[in-house]
Amino acid sequence: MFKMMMDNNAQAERIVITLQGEIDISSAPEFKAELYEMVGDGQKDIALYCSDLSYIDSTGLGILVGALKRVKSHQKNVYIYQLRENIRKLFHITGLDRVFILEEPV
Amino acid sequence: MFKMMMDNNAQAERIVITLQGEIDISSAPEFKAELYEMVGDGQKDIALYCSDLSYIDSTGLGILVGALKRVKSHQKNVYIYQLRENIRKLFHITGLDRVFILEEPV
Amino acid sequence: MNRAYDEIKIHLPQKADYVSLIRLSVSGIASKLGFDIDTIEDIKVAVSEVCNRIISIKPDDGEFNYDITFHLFETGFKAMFTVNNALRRQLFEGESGEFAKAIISSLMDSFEITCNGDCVITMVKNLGD
Amino acid sequence: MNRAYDEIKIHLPQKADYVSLIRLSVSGIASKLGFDIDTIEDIKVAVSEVCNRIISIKPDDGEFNYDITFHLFETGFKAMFTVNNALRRQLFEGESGEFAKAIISSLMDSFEITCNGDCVITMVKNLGD
Ligand SMILES: Nc1ncnc2c1ncn2[C@@H]1O[C@H](COP(=O)(O)OP(=O)(O)O)[C@@H](O)[C@H]1O
Ligand SMILES: Nc1ncnc2c1ncn2[C@@H]1O[C@H](COP(=O)(O)OP(=O)(O)O)[C@@H](O)[C@H]1O
Repeated sequence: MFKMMMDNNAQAERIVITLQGEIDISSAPEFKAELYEMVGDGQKDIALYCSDLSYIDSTGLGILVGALKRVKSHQKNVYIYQLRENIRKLFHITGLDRVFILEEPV
Repeated sequence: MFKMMMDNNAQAERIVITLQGEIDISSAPEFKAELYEMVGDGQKDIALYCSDLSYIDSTGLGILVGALKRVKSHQKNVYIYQLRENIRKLFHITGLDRVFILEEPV
Repeated sequence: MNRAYDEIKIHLPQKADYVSLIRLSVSGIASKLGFDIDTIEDIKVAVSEVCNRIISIKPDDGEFNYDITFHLFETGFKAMFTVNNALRRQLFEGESGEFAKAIISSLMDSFEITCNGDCVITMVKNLGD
Repeated sequence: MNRAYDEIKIHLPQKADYVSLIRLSVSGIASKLGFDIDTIEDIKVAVSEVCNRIISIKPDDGEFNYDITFHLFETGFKAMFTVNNALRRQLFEGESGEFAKAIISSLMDSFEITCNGDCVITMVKNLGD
């Protein structure tokens, strides 16, 4: 079960999205559809808040990479905040910590 | 995993015990030993507080009946408080709601 | 009941230690099927009581393994417990056995035991009653 | 590693729907073995990644079932995934397959795939490292 919320402000310079719960192979299709809808053409930076994201698998990571590609094509980026330690580890193992902009935990 | 606490007052007229967690066939031996130790010969009334008891199986119920028998032999009783609905149902099915004194939920 | 659309089978040792694991798995299955929280609790209780009875068998030649098979239907689920070479008498004997039978029959929609060399205990819970 | 003192086997459909159930069961097993919370998370991740790869196989003749066998040791545990008639190439193919392999090898103490008609994927995690 996962949930995602977008800070709904068309004027804002970046798209702020909060991820919650578990993103796995069974929730992936829904996550992909919702995320890509929020990201649109990729004309804005994306900020992902992940303090309540408890689980993400490689399927979910792949979808994040897909979103990254879209914004990169417009010289924008994906910023990831408040990643839990167990998930940060997956970004590290897969090298994605050098592809996304992971904000350090405070 | 279960936990039990006794209100430690040797002068009190009844023994007050709080039950927490899950009492099942694997925690039953430990539960039985601790409960019988607290009940002793059965010379005092027993008050069981169960608001945080999330699960009990027939093995656990059997142990409660064992404790009841001890106190009944001294004309004392076992009073059960704050039973959750799902567990109250088990007392009803097994007829134990007429053997113990179940205090009504407030 | 129509044909099961999925089957999940768990093969495990006859040990008290693993009953909580079965409760965990069964609550996962039941919530996936769409049972409400109270019914999930009832299912956990009924399934555990059968496991307890199986665990209470003390065979001469040490512990054994048994199987739990879950059949998933659009309309609910069926759990089947298979114990090799058990006797009905061993399974639900004595006062505790009678209590367990009462609990299971009362919480489930159907409950039966068929012994024929092996014993199979079957229980069914339908959605939405 | 000494002999396994217990074995638990789960037989289930090759469906995304059941991976969370496996995570639930595996966290039950791992916590019973005494792994700490972080390691339990890692084990859930590694086990899920293998399930994902198995689910990603699209056989011509519809879905199939597969087996996960857990061997419990005093020193840790071993998980074996058995997929009938699979090909190694199918299992960890492409970029995602490589990512999955990297994640599993990094989180577990050992990880291997043996294909020989059936494929068996084996991973081991020891306690206390
Ligand atoms: N396990 C993974 N970890 C990190 N990135 C991944 C992983 N799997 C796939 N990706 C990345 O996600 C992108 C898309 O993944 P892929 O599986 O090819 O799906 P698709 O191309 O259909 O969206 C790829 O560019 C790949 O780099
Ligand atoms: N499922 C149950 N529900 C309620 N009471 C039970 C149940 N099983 C056993 N009892 C009661 O608990 C008492 C002790 O149970 P029993 O299984 O005979 O264990 P023992 O006599 O070894 O303590 C019995 O008097 C019986 O009435």
